[in-house]
Amino acid sequence: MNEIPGLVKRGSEILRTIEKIGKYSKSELEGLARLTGEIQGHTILSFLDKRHGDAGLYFLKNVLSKHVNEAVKAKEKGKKVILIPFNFPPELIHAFENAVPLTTEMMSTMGALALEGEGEPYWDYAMSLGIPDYVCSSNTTALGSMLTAMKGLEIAPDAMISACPGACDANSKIHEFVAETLNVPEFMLDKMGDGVFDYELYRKLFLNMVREIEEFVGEEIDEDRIVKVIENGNTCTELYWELHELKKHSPCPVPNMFTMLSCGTRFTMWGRDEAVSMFEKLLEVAEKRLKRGEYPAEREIARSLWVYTGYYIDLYDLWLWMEDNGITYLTDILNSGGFPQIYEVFTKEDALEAIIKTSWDYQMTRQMGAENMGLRWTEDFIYLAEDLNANCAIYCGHHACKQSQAVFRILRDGMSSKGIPVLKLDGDAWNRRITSVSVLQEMILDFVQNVVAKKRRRRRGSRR
Amino acid sequence: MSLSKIHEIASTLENEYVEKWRSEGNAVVGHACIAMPKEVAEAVRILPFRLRGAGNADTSTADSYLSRYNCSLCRSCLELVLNGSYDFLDGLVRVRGCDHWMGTFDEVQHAKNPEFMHYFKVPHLVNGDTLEFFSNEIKRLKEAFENRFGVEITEDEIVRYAKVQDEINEKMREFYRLRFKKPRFYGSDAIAVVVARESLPSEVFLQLLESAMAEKKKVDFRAKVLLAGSPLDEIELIRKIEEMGALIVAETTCFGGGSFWNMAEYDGSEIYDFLAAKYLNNLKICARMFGEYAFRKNFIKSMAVEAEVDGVILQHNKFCDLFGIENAKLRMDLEKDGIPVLVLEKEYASTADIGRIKTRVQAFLERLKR
Amino acid sequence: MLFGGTDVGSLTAQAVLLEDGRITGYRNIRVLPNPVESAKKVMGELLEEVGVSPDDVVIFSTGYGREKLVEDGFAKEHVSEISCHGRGAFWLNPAIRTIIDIGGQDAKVIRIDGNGNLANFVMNDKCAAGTGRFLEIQARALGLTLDELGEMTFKASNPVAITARCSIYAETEVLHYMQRKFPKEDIAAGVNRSMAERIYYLARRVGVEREVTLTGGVAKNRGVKHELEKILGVKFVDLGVDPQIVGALGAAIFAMEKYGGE
Amino acid sequence: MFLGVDVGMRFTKAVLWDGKVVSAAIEETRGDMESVLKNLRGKIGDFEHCCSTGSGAGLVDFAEVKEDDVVCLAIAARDIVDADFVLDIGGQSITAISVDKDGNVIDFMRNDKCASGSGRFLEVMSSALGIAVEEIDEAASKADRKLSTTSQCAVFAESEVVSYVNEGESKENIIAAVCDSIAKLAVAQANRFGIGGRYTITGGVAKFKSITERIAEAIGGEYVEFPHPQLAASIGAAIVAEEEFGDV
Repeated sequence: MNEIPGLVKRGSEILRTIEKIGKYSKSELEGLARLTGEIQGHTILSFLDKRHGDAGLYFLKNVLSKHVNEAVKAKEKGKKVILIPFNFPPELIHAFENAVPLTTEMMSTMGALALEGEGEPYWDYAMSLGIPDYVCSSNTTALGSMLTAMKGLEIAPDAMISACPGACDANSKIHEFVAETLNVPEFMLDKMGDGVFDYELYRKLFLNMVREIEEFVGEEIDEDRIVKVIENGNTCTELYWELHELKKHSPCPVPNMFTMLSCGTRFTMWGRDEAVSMFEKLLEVAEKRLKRGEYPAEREIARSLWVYTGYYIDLYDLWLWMEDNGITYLTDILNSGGFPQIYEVFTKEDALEAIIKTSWDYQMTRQMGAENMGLRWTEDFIYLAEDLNANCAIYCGHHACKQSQAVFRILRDGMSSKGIPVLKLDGDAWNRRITSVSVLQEMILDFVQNVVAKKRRRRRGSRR
Repeated sequence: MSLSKIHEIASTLENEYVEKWRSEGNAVVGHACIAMPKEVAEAVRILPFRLRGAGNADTSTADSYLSRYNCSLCRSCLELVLNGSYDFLDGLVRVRGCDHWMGTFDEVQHAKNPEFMHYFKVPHLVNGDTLEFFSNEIKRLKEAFENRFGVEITEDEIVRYAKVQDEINEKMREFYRLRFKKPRFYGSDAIAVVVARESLPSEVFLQLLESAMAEKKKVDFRAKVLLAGSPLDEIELIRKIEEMGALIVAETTCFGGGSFWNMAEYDGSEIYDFLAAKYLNNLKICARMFGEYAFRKNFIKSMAVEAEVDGVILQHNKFCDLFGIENAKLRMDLEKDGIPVLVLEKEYASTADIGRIKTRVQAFLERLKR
Repeated sequence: MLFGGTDVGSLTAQAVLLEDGRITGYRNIRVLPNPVESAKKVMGELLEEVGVSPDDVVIFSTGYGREKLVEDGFAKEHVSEISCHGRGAFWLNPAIRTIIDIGGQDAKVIRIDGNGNLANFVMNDKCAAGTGRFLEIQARALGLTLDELGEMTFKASNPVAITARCSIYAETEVLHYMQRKFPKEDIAAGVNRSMAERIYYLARRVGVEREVTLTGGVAKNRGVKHELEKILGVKFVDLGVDPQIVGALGAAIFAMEKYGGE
Repeated sequence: MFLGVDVGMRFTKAVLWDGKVVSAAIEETRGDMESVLKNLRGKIGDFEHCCSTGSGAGLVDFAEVKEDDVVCLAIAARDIVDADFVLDIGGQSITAISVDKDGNVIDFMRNDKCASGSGRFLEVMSSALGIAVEEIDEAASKADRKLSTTSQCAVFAESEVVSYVNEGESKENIIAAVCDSIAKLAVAQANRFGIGGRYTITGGVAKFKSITERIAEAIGGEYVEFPHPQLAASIGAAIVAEEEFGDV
């Protein structure tokens, strides 16, 4: 069988092509999208859809492509590539002159979205190594791709950060597997609970880790640089909350896909100028839509809160399709589970303290790393539901995600007690083999029409 | 006969000694991990009782709380908690084991809201900071017991019981060595012994262990095998595997040799710091400790050499992320080192599944040319 | 002295007889609900055919019910089907180092050393995606026989993607394609390819060393065989016998090796 | 006369309705749908208006309306047996539905993705045991020992069945264990959703008393039997057609 290069290598090529896109006309673009295959073309067209203004294209060019290609080019420039998980603030790495972050979940999501065969070849490769078929598909896909570095088919990381001990066993374990197999150093954190002692431990481990990374990269973090990174983060935070405010309008002027663009930026470029411009774009497009009262459907029927992750196997047939059917995707745990804050900082020490607090309360670390995940998860989403006027919630993630599946009952009972119905989708955000998109659409429509919109038949009641 | 008594204890939940213990006004607390420092509880006559599935495969009530994607051992235990089988417990210590257990305890709280459930935090890393944290966690556990049961726990008493644990650990190692060169016990006996230890007051257990060790048997086998992987208290399963000739002469699992083999002896130092180091270092045998893969691989290899085994069985319950991934890596590395490996994925207490397991074990024995 | 082997799978059962180091007869039947009865029936029919009394044969059993047959006294000893497939294939061709055996519920990849001894093996765990039952369910949904299903690979122009791993969900996918009027050949070819891919990933766990052969019922499906050769980059060695009898043959060889010297 | 057609994963069901079931027919959903539907129409007689439901509702080209299967089940449950809850055990999944007093859906929940709680699973297992589908109840009632089945996978559960056969277990005990395992899944689903009150069980699997009785024992509330449970969704669809086009 042909050996397929890793996700980063393949993604970087496609993204470099997309960087040239501005020069093409709309019909040429559509032609190009069609050339890349049904699903891939759909994905590219979803990003370029006019409801997103130029935000989608901006994300591909200035956020995703930069993120991926900086990692690819790092080697030539003698910089270190540091692999980070989804629950670690990339701004710490951006504070280094000579290190670049690469986010694992970004890779599997990108793979699921836009590459031929999606993430499946990498998942299959992991299976052939003996990884069980029930481990988180996002992690398994990223692992399979990373390990192709053994054959020179992928950009090998120089070091890895694991922020998941205490939040996710599967993620931590896969990172350990990769670090052991590729023989690269791994820096680790540990979150025990929500108390002051737990924070104290986390903080100490974090500061140790920073020292270790400084030593590894051979560079002490520069004060001006890290302060700038936090200030950029603060600007992003302000814009993020402004966007959040806009979501309170009905119909929602913020397109469904902005949730992904927002958290995609958070996980990769936060702290950089590119992230600031990205959020400015999102806000600009959303404000314009508000002013014009734009919404793809006649009526906004459902305002849905995705309590875990979204679906990444087909943006067009899910997120855009939802909007066309009057179903708003308000936010999900990856986008809003971290509740970003503003930190006024003047020194390197202040800046590090700010990053530690951010990391401690990061999306999913906050919930999955809580003393009681069921309760914290439920509380956070009841708050968001009330804040954003959600009228329903939808759950999806990896089909065998032990944490969320284990405590889904608690969330459902809690949300129902507040009058918010919850739909549980049995699919897998990163693997279409589990449930096809058409089945998911059917489930969502059944739920929205009958339970949320309370479609009622005109009963004649003659026989009862 | 002490060994048959031990088997009886291992196959029931509330045994006669626990009943007696309770009738004397002493408390029993449940927990689910070998990171629980027994001496802290025992110092004030609180019996730490380790939760186990006891071969219960029916999880219909638990499944309406947890999901089918959660580990079947946890689902079995939750079922027993919900159906009242564990009502003899005076409380629970929610030891941070793996994520499946965390979810299980969340659901226990949601469904049953026990009067006493203390969250005992166990780090996933071993270093100066985590040891200091864990030492304080042990103090907080002590305080939780004091507040709940209205007792005072002195350091002297903890030290006294730490020495009792040392004695038991030493005896256990002695007992395990009787299985190595010329095996005089079955693996099913050894698992029963470990399970009994987790279900009895120390004094009672020590007596039973000593007399059981005198009951050496003639043991038949085709090959000697080491068992590693996720927690396994299924004595019936071990018995079926051994009936085929694959004698389990050592385990690195936590219902098994892993629970005590690397436990340090009390050295006279500050007791809480000592306990933190003792329990956290021993816990490196579990795949939930990160950055310690080399320790586990070496533990399996050195145990395999000492016990002179022919091969290693790496097993895990379906949906166990930690050992599922660990076993994939171990299989590659051990085979590279010339140690034959069989990976077994199974459901907890699935006697119905025995045919599938038997085929694999028989072929493994044939591979070992035994 | 005659030596016999029985092998009971989930769908079919086989018996083989050896005399003077060569195969004197074999038989293949559809199983009865009880595996012990299946073994007795298939061996009984074979013995009747060659006109030999059971008392003159040393029988080894493998597959389902292998232990029960020994307890009953029908078989002298039992050996796992993994070793039997390895030994059977090696006896037929000593160049063989890897055997891929796909039965009704099991798919196994068996590695043997230069002496024909079992060196390593891997079996599918708790998922029937790469097994004969998977094919059988899909063939039924397509209204094809197993043989016809295999041939479709060579008639298809554009095989569909069967993505579900679960046999029952894959059946739904097949039905969906049929309802949407996709050509039957393309759906069937997709089924065969999906099957080959499952086996490929299983095989990689232990590695594939030449020469390689394919045994078990699925070896008769030319489509799967073709796809598997393509994906593994090998040409399967033809053992010159019905690929379903290799397990029973191995059992008979073990009997001969152990009791042939008497 | 109104026709309700329910195109399920395993079977296509049709009911001719005129305030009550006039005639009904069931065909396997297999091969080309045109002939399946043609056969059904041949068996069932003439109709004026038709509503289709089920996963393949769109394939019924002569249906004037389509309706979701949860809606049809809710209507049937309310109109036929006046139930507040439905537990539907179909060919591939288990669905719990709560129903308001007018027969509208209040909420519903489908089970974890696994075919082992389904009708298809029961078919595979009974055929492995050599028990005809019609004989399942009778066989299960003769069981004298409780066995467990644990496998998640319908095809692998079959190897458990073979193991039991091998150990000399009776077919009756084994099929009873299979029924038990389906009942347990359904009960877990019901409890998760909080089914109580007056409830009914529909879908192909509800034909088997050995399963419904086990479910009824395990969940609270009042169980009311649905006549011809496999037809429930198609009856609901027929009622929808009547309400849409009838001149009541």
